Amino acid sequence: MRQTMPASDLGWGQLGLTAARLAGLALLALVYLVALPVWFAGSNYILGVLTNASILSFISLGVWVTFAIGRINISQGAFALIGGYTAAILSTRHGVSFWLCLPLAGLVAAAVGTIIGIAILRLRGVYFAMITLSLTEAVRLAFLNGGAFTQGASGIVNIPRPDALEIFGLTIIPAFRGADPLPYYFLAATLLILGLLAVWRLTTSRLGWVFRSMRQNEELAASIGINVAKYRVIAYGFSCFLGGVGGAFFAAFHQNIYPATYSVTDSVNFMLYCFLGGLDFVFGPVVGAFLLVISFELLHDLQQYQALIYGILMISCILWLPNGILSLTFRRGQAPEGEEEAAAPVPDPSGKPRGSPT
Amino acid sequence: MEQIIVNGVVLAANYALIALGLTLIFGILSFLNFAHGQMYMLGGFVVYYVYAIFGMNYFVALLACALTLFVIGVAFETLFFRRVLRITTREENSMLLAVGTALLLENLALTLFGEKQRGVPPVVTGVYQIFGAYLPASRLLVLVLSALLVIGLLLFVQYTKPGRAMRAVAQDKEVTLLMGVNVGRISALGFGIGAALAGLAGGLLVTTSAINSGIGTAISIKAFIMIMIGGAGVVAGAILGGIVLGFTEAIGYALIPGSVTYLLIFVGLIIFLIIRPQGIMGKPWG
Amino acid sequence: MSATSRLITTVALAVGAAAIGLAGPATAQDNVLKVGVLGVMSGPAASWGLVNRYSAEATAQMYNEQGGVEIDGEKYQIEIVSIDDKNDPKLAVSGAERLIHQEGINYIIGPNVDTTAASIVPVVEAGGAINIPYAFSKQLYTPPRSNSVLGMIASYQAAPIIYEYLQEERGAATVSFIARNESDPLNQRDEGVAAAQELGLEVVSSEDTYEPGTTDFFPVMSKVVSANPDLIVLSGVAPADAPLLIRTARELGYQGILSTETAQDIGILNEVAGEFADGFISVGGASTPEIRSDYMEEFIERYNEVAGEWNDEAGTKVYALEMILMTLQQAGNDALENIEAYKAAMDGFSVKNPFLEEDQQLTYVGTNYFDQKRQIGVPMVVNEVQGGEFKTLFVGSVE
Amino acid sequence: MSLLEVQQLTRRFGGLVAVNGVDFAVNEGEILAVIGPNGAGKSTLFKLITAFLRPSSGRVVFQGEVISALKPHVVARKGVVRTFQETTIFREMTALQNVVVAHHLRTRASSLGIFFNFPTARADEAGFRESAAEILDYLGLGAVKDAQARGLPHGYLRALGIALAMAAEPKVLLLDEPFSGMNPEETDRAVRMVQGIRDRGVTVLLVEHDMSAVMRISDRIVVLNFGTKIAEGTPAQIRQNDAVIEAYLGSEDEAL
Repeated sequence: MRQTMPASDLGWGQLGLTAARLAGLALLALVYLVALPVWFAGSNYILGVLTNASILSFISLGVWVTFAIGRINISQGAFALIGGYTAAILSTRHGVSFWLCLPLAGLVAAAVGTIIGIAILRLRGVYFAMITLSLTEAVRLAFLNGGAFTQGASGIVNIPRPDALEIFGLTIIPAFRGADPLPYYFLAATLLILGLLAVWRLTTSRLGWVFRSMRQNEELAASIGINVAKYRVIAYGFSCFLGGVGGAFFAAFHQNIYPATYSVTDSVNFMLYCFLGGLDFVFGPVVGAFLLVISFELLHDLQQYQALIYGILMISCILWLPNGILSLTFRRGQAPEGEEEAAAPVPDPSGKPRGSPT
Repeated sequence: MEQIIVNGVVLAANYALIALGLTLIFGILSFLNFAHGQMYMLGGFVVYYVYAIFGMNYFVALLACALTLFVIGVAFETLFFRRVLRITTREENSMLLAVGTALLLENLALTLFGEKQRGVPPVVTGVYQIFGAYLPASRLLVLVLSALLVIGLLLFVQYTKPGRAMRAVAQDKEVTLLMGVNVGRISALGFGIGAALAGLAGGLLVTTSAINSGIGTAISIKAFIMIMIGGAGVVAGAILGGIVLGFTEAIGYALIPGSVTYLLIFVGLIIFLIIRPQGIMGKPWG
Repeated sequence: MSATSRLITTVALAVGAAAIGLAGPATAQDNVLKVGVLGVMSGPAASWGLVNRYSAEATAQMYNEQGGVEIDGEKYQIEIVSIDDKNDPKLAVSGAERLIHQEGINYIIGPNVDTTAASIVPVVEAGGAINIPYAFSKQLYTPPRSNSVLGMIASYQAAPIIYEYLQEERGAATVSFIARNESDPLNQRDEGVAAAQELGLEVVSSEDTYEPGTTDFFPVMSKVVSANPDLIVLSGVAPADAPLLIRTARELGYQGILSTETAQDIGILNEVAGEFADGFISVGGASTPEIRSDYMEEFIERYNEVAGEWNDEAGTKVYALEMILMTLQQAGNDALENIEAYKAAMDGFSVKNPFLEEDQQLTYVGTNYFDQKRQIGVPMVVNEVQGGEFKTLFVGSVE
Repeated sequence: MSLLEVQQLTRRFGGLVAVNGVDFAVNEGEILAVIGPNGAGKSTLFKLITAFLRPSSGRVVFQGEVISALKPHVVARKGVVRTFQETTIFREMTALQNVVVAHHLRTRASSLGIFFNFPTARADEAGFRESAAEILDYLGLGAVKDAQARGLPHGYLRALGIALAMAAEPKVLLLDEPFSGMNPEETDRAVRMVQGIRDRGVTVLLVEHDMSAVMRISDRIVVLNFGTKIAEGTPAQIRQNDAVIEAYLGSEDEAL
C-alpha cells in the first residue's frame, strides 16, 4: 500500500484512518458488536468466553505498549490486582458506583505504576522482566498480608454487580441483573474497542514514534533531546491504567477478588498474548488473547490431553511464527507497522559494495 | 541460633545449586531459561524412577538424570533455540520460546508422571547434632554433593578448554568467533550442562523435599531471584545469590512471621535491583 | 489487498471461526445423565481436581455396567464431563457456563478452592444448577446461596473434634499452627486457632507459614518446633507438603503430636516420610481398611483402573457422585431438569452409607453451620498412621 | 567570545584517569577538532561534554551555564547536540521518519495534544516534515528519504546521523569521528558537508582520528594524549609541535 502513497508520506498513516481501512474496521466492529452477540445470544458460555478474551486482550494491550518502548513487562497481573481491589473496596465499603470505580481503579493503578515506574524503568532487558516479575509476587503477598484493609486471605466477596448509570436522572445504562452475560459482553467489547483506539492513536501519533525511537536506541533518542525517562513512565503508566481497569471489570464480573486472583502465571500470560499475536502489530495482543483463550476452550474435548496438546500447539506456533501470528499477513523483511522498504534500489555514493569501510 | 546457621548453610547450598544451571545458560546465550524449574522437576522424576521404582543405586540414578537432562538441553538449543533466534525480528521473542517450553515440559510431565507428589526412600538415614543444631544425614549428603558440584563447575569453567571457551563466549560472542571458537558447539554444550545442573538439583533435592509435576514455576522464580541478586550470567554470582537468599530465608523465618518473610524478600530484591541493577557481581545490562 | 485489510480479515476470520467452533455439542439426549466435574487438573494442585474426576468416572463406570442409574423406573447411562479450571476464576466461570449451557448439565462436582467456587456462584444460580465444591468458605452455603453443597468435612468442623480428642486422650495442652501462605490454608488456620482457644488449648504460635514450592522446611519448622508444643497442626496442608513437614519436624527432634484437618494420602506419606509418619493424625473418608464396605473395595479397584493408582483423597471424594445419584433416585426424574425438586428431596434424604461396613445413615447436614442442609454428611473418619497404614481412631459426624 | 568552555575536566574509571584536567574553549562559529592517538581519552571527553558521563571533577560551561551536571536530553535542548561513532540511527524507520522524530525538541503541542491530534500537533508535524526533507536534501539524502534506514549504505548512514543531530537545531554540534572508515571521495564529501554546517552558523566540535581531514577543515585543534591536553593551536602550529609529533610517532598509526 505504501507505493500508492506519495513518496513523502511518512507512513505514519499506516494505521491511521484512511477510507478503505475505516471500512474494514467498521466491518470488524460490526461483526464484533452485532453479529457475534446476535449469533450467540442463546449461549452464555460462548459470550462468557468472548468476554474473557476481550478483557484479557484489553489488559494485554497495556503490556504491548511497554513492549513498544522495549521493555518486557511481567507486572501487569499486579496492576490488575490493584485495580480489582480498588474497585472492590470502593464499591463494597463506600458504595461507590461501578461506573466510577472503573476509571478510578485505572487511575489508582496508573498512579502506583508511575511511582514504581520512575524507579524501575531504568532497568532493561531481562533485568526489567525480572524486577516486574518480582513486583507481581510482592503485590500479591502485600494484599495477602493487608490485614483488615484487604481482608487478607479471605478476600473480598459479594462485590455488587454494575449498577444503573444515570446522568441527571436519565438512565444511560440499566443496572446489570442476574448472570446475564450480554451486558458484560457489550461492556467488555466497548472497553476493548476504546482501548484499541487509544493504543492505536498512541502508536500512530508522533508519541508512538518517540516510543519506537526509544526502543531502537535510548541513547540516540536522548541525544536528540527526547526526555527518555518521562516517556518511559508515560508508557508504563498507561499500561498500568489498562491493567487496573481490566482488574476492576473482572472484580465486578466474578463479584469477588482474592490475592490469588492474579499471579505470576497471569502476568506471564498477558505477555504471551502479545508475543503470540506479534509485538509489531497493535492487533497482536487481541489476536493472541482470543486465539489462546478460545483454543484452550476448544481443546476441552481432549480431556486429559488438553494441556499437552495446548502446549504442543503453542510451541509449534513459536517455532514457525516466532514473530507472532500476524506476521503471516505481511511479507518477510517488512518493518514494524507494515512499512515496506522503498522499491527503488539505493544508489551507493561511493559506488562500492555496501558497508565496506576502507 | 546454631540451628539458624545450619539451616542457612544447607539452604544456601541447595539454592546455589538451583541457580547454577540458570545462570550458566544466561551467561552464554543471554537467554533466560523459564523452563529451568521444569528441568529441575524432570531431573527429580528421573531419579525417582531409576532409584525408587527400578531400585538401582542412587548415584547411578543421578548419573542417568544428568545425562537425560544434558541431552534435553542440547536438543533444545539446537532444534528450538537456534531456529527461533535465526528467524525472529526481535530478540525479546526468545522469551516467548522460554515460556512456551516451560509450559510444554510441565504438561508433558503431568501426562507422563501423573499429578501425585513423589519422594524417594532416604539414601542415608540418621540425624547428626552439631552444637545443639540438628542436621539429618540426608541433608548433609545434599550439602556435600551440591558443594562438590559447585566447585566442580567452577573448576570446569576456570581450567578446561571448553570451560574457558564458554567464559569467552559469555564475555563477547564476536571476539570469540574471531578467535576461531565454534560458538555453536559451545552454546549447545553450555545449554546441555546448564540443563544437566538443573536436573541434578532436582535429583539431589528429591531426596529431602520430593517433587510433583507442577513444582517448576515456583523453582524458577526462586532461581530468578538468586541470579538477580548475584548478577545474571556470573557463576560466582549465582552461588552468592544462593547464599544470600538461603540465609535471608533462614533468618527471616526464625525472626518474623512467615507470611511477611517473602514479601520482604521481594520488596528487598526490587529495591536492591533499583540501586544496583546488575546485581552484586553482574555486568550492567547482562 | 492492503496489509491492514489482510490483517483485519485475518482477525475477523480467526475470531469468527473459533467462536463458531465453540458452539460445541448439543444438550443432553434422553436416557443419558450428564454430570460435570470442574476443578484444577493441572499445575501444582492438579491432584485435587483429578481425584474428583477419577472418582466420578469410576462410580459412573460401575453404574453404567449395571445398565445405568435407575430413576423412576427408567435407566440412565451416566456421562462424566470434566473441565480443568487451573484454579483460575476466569476459566472456572467459562467452564461452569460450558457445562451448564453447552452440555445442559445441572449437577457439577467442584470446584476446589474458595476463589473459583465463589466465582461460579452467579453462574450456577442463574443456570439453575447444583454444584458440590470442595472449598470451605461459609458464604457459599449459607442463605441467600442455596445451589452449592459442601462435599466434605470442613476444617472448622473437624478441628474442634480432633483437638478435643487429643486434649482428652493424649493430654495435649499447647498447640502451634503452620500453614501454606495462600488463602484457603490461612483461613483454615484462623478457624483452627479459634477452635483451639474455644477448647482452652494454649496457642503457642500461629504466625508461621511457608511458600508454595518450598524445597526445605527446616527454617520454618525449626521455629515451630523450638517452642515445643504438645501438638502441631498443619492447617489445610496439601498431601504434597504434609510428609515433608512431618519428616522435618521429626528430624528436628520433635516428639509431640502432628495433625491436620484435611485428607491425606498414605502412599505419599510412606514414600516421603517413611516411619516418621507414624502417629500422624488426619481426616479420611471411607477408605480406611477396617471400616470400608465391599462396595467401597469395589470402588477402590475401579478407581485404580481409571487413575492407575489409588489416592486416599478419593476416600472423601467418592461421595459426591453417589450422593447426586441417590438423591436423584429419591427426588424422581423431574429433578433431572429441575434442581428445585432435588433441593426439596435433600432435607428428608437418608440412606445407609454404602461405603461403610457398619450400618450408618448418610444424609445432608450442615444446619448448624449454614442454617440449611448444604453439606454431604460424609462420616468424619479420623485416622492415625501406624506402620505405614491409616488406622481409624474414631468416626465422628457433623450436624 | 567562547561559546563552550571545558574547565579542568577530569574523569576517573576506578584506577585509571581517562581525562585529566583538560581545559579549552570553543569559540562561536569555529570548527574545533580534538585529536589524539587511540586511548587518548577523546571519546570520554566527548561523552563528558554532552553529559552522557558525569565528570569526576571540573565542569563544562555553555553560554555561561554549567551543563555537565544536567541530563543528556536537557543539554541537547540547550543546543549542545552530539552524533555517534559509526552508524547509530533508528534502524527500523525510513530516513525521513528518522529526521522527523529528531525534530522532537521543536514540538509545541503537549503529549495530550499529540495524542488527540490537535491543530498545533498537526502543524508541528507538517513543519517537521518540511524541514526534515530540507535537511535530507541539504545533506544529499533526498533520493533515499523513503528507504528503510537499516538498508542504507555506510556513507549515507553517517550523513543521516548528522541529519538527526541537525534536526535538533544545535548551537554546538559535536561530531564523533565523522571521517573514520571513509575513502578519499567520501571524506571530501564529508568535509564539505561539515564546512556547510558551519556556514549555517553552527559551531562544530569534532573528535577525529584522520589527521589529513582534520588539518584541512579545523580552525583550531586540541591534542590529547593519555587524557591530558598536550597542545592547542591552529593546524599550522600543531604541525610544528614537537610534543604532538612525539606522541604520534610514539603511537603506531597516524603519520603526519
